[in-house]
Amino acid sequence: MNAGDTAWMLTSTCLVLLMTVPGVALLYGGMVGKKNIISTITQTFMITCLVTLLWFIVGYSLAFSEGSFNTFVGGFSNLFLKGVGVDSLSGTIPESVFVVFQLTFAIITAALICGAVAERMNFSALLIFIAIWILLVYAPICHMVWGGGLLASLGVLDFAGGTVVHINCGIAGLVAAIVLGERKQKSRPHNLLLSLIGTSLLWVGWFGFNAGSAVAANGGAGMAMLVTQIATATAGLAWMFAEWGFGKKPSLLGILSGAIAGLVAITPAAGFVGPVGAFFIGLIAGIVCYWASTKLKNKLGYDDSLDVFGIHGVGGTVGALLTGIFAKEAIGGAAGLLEGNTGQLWLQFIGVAFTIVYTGVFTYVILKIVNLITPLRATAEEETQGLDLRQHGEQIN
Amino acid sequence: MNAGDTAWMLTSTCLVLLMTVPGVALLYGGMVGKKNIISTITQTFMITCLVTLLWFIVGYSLAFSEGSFNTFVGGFSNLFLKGVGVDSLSGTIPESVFVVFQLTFAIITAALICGAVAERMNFSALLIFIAIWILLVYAPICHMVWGGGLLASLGVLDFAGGTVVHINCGIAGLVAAIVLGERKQKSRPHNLLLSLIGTSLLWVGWFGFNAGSAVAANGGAGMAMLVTQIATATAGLAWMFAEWGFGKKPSLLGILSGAIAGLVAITPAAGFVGPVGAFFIGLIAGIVCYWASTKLKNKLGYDDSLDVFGIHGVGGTVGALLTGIFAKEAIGGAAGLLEGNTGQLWLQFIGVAFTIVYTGVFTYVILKIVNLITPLRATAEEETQGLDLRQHGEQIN
Amino acid sequence: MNAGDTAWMLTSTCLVLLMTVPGVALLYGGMVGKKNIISTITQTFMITCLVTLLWFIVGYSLAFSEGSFNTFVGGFSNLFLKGVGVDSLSGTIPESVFVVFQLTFAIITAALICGAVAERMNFSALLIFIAIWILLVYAPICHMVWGGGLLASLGVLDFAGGTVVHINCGIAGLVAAIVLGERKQKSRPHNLLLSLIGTSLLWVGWFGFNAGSAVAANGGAGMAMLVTQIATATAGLAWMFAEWGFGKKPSLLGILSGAIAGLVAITPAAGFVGPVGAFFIGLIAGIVCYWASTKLKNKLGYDDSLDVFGIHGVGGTVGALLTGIFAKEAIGGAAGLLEGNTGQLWLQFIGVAFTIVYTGVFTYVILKIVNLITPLRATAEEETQGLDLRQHGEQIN
Amino acid sequence: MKLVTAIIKPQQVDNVKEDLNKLGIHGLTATDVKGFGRQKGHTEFYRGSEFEVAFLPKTKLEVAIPEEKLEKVIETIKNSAKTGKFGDGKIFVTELDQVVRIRTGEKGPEAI
Amino acid sequence: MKLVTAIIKPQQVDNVKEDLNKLGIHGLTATDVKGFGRQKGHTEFYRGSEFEVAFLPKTKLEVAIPEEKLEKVIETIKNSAKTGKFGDGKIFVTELDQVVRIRTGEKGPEAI
Amino acid sequence: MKLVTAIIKPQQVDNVKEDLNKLGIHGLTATDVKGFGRQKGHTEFYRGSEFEVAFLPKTKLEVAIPEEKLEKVIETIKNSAKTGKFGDGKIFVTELDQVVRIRTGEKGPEAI
Ligand SMILES: Nc1ncnc2c1ncn2[C@@H]1O[C@H](COP(=O)(O)OP(=O)(O)O)[C@@H](O)[C@H]1O
Ligand SMILES: Nc1ncnc2c1ncn2[C@@H]1O[C@H](COP(=O)(O)OP(=O)(O)O)[C@@H](O)[C@H]1O
Ligand SMILES: Nc1ncnc2c1ncn2[C@@H]1O[C@H](COP(=O)(O)OP(=O)(O)O)[C@@H](O)[C@H]1O
Repeated sequence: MNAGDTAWMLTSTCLVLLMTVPGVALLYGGMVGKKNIISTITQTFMITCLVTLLWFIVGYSLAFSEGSFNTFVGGFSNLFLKGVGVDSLSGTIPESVFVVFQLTFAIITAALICGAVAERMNFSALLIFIAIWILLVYAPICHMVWGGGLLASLGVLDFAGGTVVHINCGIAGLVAAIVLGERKQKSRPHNLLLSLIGTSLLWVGWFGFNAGSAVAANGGAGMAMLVTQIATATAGLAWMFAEWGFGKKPSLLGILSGAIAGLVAITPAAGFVGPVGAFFIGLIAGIVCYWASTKLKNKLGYDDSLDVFGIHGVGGTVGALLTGIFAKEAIGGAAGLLEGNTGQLWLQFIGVAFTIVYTGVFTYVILKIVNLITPLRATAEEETQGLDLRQHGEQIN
Repeated sequence: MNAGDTAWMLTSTCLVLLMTVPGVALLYGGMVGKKNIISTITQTFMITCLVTLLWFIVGYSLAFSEGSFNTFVGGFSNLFLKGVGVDSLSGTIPESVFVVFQLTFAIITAALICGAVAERMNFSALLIFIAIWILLVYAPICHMVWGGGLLASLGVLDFAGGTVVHINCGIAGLVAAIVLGERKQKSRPHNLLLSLIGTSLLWVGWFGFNAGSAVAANGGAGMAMLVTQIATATAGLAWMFAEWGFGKKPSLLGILSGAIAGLVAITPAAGFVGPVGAFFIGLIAGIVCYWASTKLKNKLGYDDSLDVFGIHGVGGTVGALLTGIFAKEAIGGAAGLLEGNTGQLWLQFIGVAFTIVYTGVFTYVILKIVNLITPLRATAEEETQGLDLRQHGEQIN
Repeated sequence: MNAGDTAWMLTSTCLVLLMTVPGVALLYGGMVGKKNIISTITQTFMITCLVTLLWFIVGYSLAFSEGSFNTFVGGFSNLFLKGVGVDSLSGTIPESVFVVFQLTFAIITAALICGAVAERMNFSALLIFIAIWILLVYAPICHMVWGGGLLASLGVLDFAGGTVVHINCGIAGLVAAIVLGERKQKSRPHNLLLSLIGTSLLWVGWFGFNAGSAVAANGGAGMAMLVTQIATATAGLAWMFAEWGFGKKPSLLGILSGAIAGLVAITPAAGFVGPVGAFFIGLIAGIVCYWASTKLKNKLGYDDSLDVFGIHGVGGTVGALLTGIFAKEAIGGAAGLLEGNTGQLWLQFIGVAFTIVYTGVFTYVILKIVNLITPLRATAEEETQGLDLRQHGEQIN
Repeated sequence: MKLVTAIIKPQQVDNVKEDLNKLGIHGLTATDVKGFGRQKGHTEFYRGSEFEVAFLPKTKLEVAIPEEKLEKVIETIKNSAKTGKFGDGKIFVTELDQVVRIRTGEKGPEAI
Repeated sequence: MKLVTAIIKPQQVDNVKEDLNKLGIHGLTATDVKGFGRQKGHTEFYRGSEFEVAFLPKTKLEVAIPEEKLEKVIETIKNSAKTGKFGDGKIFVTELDQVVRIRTGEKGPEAI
Repeated sequence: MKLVTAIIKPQQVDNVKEDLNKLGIHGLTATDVKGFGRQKGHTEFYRGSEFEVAFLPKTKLEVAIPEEKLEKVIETIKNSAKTGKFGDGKIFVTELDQVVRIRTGEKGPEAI
């Protein structure tokens, strides 16, 4: 065990948890209408608790233990975290830390989905949906990428969760938004200041996410931090200038959205590219996600309330593919297209496609099943009066 | 000196400070009425400053130096932090870090008390009360549990402050609430979104609190983090389902309160129990604190504005006792009832009882003395118009 | 490379970034009128992105590489961070971490300036101004103090940025406030609760700033944390009691302002003084900054909207000079006046004076040039209707 | 001239505004108010405490109109504000002695 | 019919509402307003700046009533809103030409 | 007695208040309202969505005055609220049957 690495991983875990509560809660809470704030943040908090409990019971085991169907999913040997003791190690750090660190990734993935169905999903349906989704979608994908399953063995690169976290939640969100249908009325973001706090915490927390994914306090972690910073800033400015250039005012929501797009896109690449690669990834992600969230969405007409697909789905895809282009051997041991390795881009494409199909199909089926148990959507009246009062009995005064 | 341990303890100190400012300030600020927000958060911030100053002058010395009445309290050899130099060590970390780390515990304990007297206590009386209380109650209890005094030598287990912090502030709050009497009017929580931020920061900060109490970046810290996460999530869900089950809606304040109850209850146990023990501690704490804060309080009729007793007092007691039940030798070196050691539960009971009596009596006496100097309670008119405007000359617009 | 040091520096970087987003954004956002909140926080966020991009392109190189005019500024050998690889070290930590750590200092310095021109500066002018200012003012001063340039070689002490960050932004703010002229109407702080969150994050983040400036997880870092805590708390109380003593009520904004003044003043001293020195630095800074921000400002009549000069400029100067008085050889290897070394105070004075003149002159010239490109000030109508709506097309509802 | 004051459900405001526009009414003033009436409020629970919320959010619309449009305006508001459930609100009509447009100083019906 | 408008201290609202209920008045509309009058405001200090706050928070209650209840309603409000200190507020009475209940279309006194 | 209701731009409130004070009017009530009229609103964009903001922030001032001051008050408000741009607002005058000062029970003009 290395105390320095452990110190950093304990810290990273705190940072990633901070991304969800209060990070995502505030980002989302600031963008909904006033009568749905409590609902939005309660969903995030409930998911944080729920996913923790499931991870303890069986999720960690499904994602990271060895099982009989190891290509797709882990086994049951760590049920109730059996076997995780004070002295168990995972590399140079205690396994207990690894368990919680990984848990925080599962939490944020689930929490992000809520953005797509905000202001209209029924609380109990969400609870059941997330519980099933974590076990049938998140845990297997996580296993396939990081737990020694299919995609890992193919050589797909995903440093910190471009596929596992972002494409995963982006597609799940898109499917859920389509299944639930449009909101009766879209509301102006009630208080973007909350979204500023949320985005800031995401940014800072993402250092735990990306640099933490080095699972060590070393140069790899440092470089991951550096490229994260560059991509984020570039994407923020790219979105802002895109907006400005297209005749709109440079908005707060714009620059925040751009920064998040940058964070998302650099995620799979963080351990593989250098500063210049990061700059281009940020630039491209900022512009593409701007286009996806403002033009594409309107063209296709789905109501992804808070652009989970437009930012996480699209940004994650952009990042995963660009990893195959900008990866530098000297940094992460894998070469990309620019260093002459065409194969990696193809592998990245396979990783993306697989995740999209797997998640898309499973999410759809799970939603349909949940709908048999309890309606997915809040009643029209609840939606009109606001979910805060009707589903949680509380209001922001 | 170990750099890895030091890194983690520097970080933990940041985390625990974050729990109070802005954590507790926001948790409390969101639950009071609009006209008392400034007052509530100013109290927290003032206490942070005041306790720091006192700790520097004499508090640290009383808690951690050797004194002639070592069973109960430390001595004066570290007045003004004399002797704390760049090279002084405390275990594997610099003593300077230990001083601030411990200080943040004193701060939060004092800050939590304010919740019980919110919306009605006179600012100058609070200032004087806290100053005396820190020296006459906190420092001795801290010394007795962690500074080598009475309770430590008996073998009472308190990993991160179930007695020192939570029972201590819970009882002090209860006594203060009773001495001050009921508010003229109870107000609806003004903005629970603030409480969400506060609770989230408490949760994340608590990793510094509990895992930091290992005073090292090792497997013990990792396990403390893991069990904290499990107990918190479980308690949050337990409160939510209890509320839901009793015919109310699943509320944000409910799940937040449950999570805090879980954090409190796992505190004394964090270094001694495993994941399964943590699950049960969370489950029991969530339900018992729900009952204490919604039923018991109404039955007994005291006005503990923000449930300092119902959550910290009760949760701390539950946790301290359950530590005696679920402690596992393999984890913290001490066995509990389930491993056949009946004695520990009895010791835990003694620790709880001693703290309740000591704190209760001293708090009462101190309050009575302060009342001779300046009225404990704001005037009726101040209370009606709001303490913000009347005691601080400021308003939230 | 030392993993423990690296862990702490990764963490410190997170902490310092947190100081700006959301720290400074919230501190400032809470103090402006409602119609300028979005504008204020967008400025902070934009600056965070912009300075990052510039730092990557040329800023880091200008500040820290060797150049032909090394006395004043670095060279171009690290353009686009060329040469910063996974294995490059800076002392005991990866250079990548050092790059981002230092970047966060540049970011906060630029972000702080906005407070002086809040509620009236034109967004595009600010963008251009900051871009030039970072390269012509920040990078050189940073180089002269920390990059081996002039002031460093003279022996001026500045542990964590008294001159580089605080005097620098304070003077730039003052000059900008004067050049831009008074606001048409001053507004009551809209929501001090935001300022509380901001100040709290500054406080916690400042541990990364000051203790991180030890660039190691050791006793030096620990002592820096300890003295930071003491000075901050003392200054907070000093301001509060000063205000109270002068017949006003003890206000939230007062105690917050005092705490920030203390943080600022201890910054240059953090690695050189002990607890008792910190106490006096806090005490003096709290009182002097109170006087500067409430009396001096009114006497001189400039409209420094959020007291960047009164707190950062004055506090930084007080701290830089007092470092020359309270420095203790046993702590940082340099003796101050109280240990009989009169020369240090003189050196500190030179450092202060040089920075004031350099920054003052350059800031003035840059502003005049920017004004030729685009008006520095928003139009009267924009100011009346609020910059939120007019410059960013958004509102807080 | 008459002042028509309608207290309606907030979600009906856009409806009413558009229908009035069609009538050629191009000015009105809206205020967030809280109403108490037959439509029942609700109870909120925060930990052990119960809070009865008797007042419900409503919007008050004020429209100054020339006498001759009165019947049409009342009819329009009634139709476009109606949901058929308790709490749809009321319309009050009062006499206006005088109306002045501040910008131009015009008085009477042309000031509306 | 009459419209009784009372500008009162916010803390008296529940009082007034209950007493009106006892009179058989089951509908009213409340608005947060800011009042300026004999009751003096205060000065707030934020660092070096002084801000005079002249307007104080008040609540405006509007109650439409049939003519015959007028005296009783005025009496009731006067008593239950009174604290005896400056700033207790005013009651204004105006004539209502017409009242319409939107839900049912009822007009006149039965619409109240 | 008359009730003068002026809907004006928020930034003109202090102006009007001071000028009315000079006229010897020492009481008034202000409400934040949203106005719709000739002055055009604006469109806000949040990512791909457009939101038309038709209602603009205005302040409603209500002043009860004795009949004889009516002309002066109207004149004063007109002058001090005017900026000359669209959206300056309106003044409405209605008859007040009765005014009561709650604190003292005074009625009629002396209650104002
Ligand atoms: N007598 C009244 N005076 C003033 N406002 C009233 C009166 N009665 C009702 N209102 C307003 O009208 C709203 C709707 O009235 P309510 O009795 O709930 O439903 P409905 O009009 O459908 O019978 C109330 O919320 C209140 O704002
Ligand atoms: N002439 C007036 N027109 C409209 N509202 C008034 C007038 N005078 C007073 N008010 C309202 O009544 C409130 C109380 O009036 P004030 O003069 O402070 O006390 P009091 O009514 O006890 O003499 C004021 O805050 C204001 O809202
Ligand atoms: N017919 C009306 N009834 C009620 N309020 C009106 C009416 N017409 C205008 N207003 C109010 O007056 C404000 C200013 O009116 P507007 O037509 O924009 O400008 P102007 O008065 O300068 O022509 C509006 O925002 C609205 O609040």
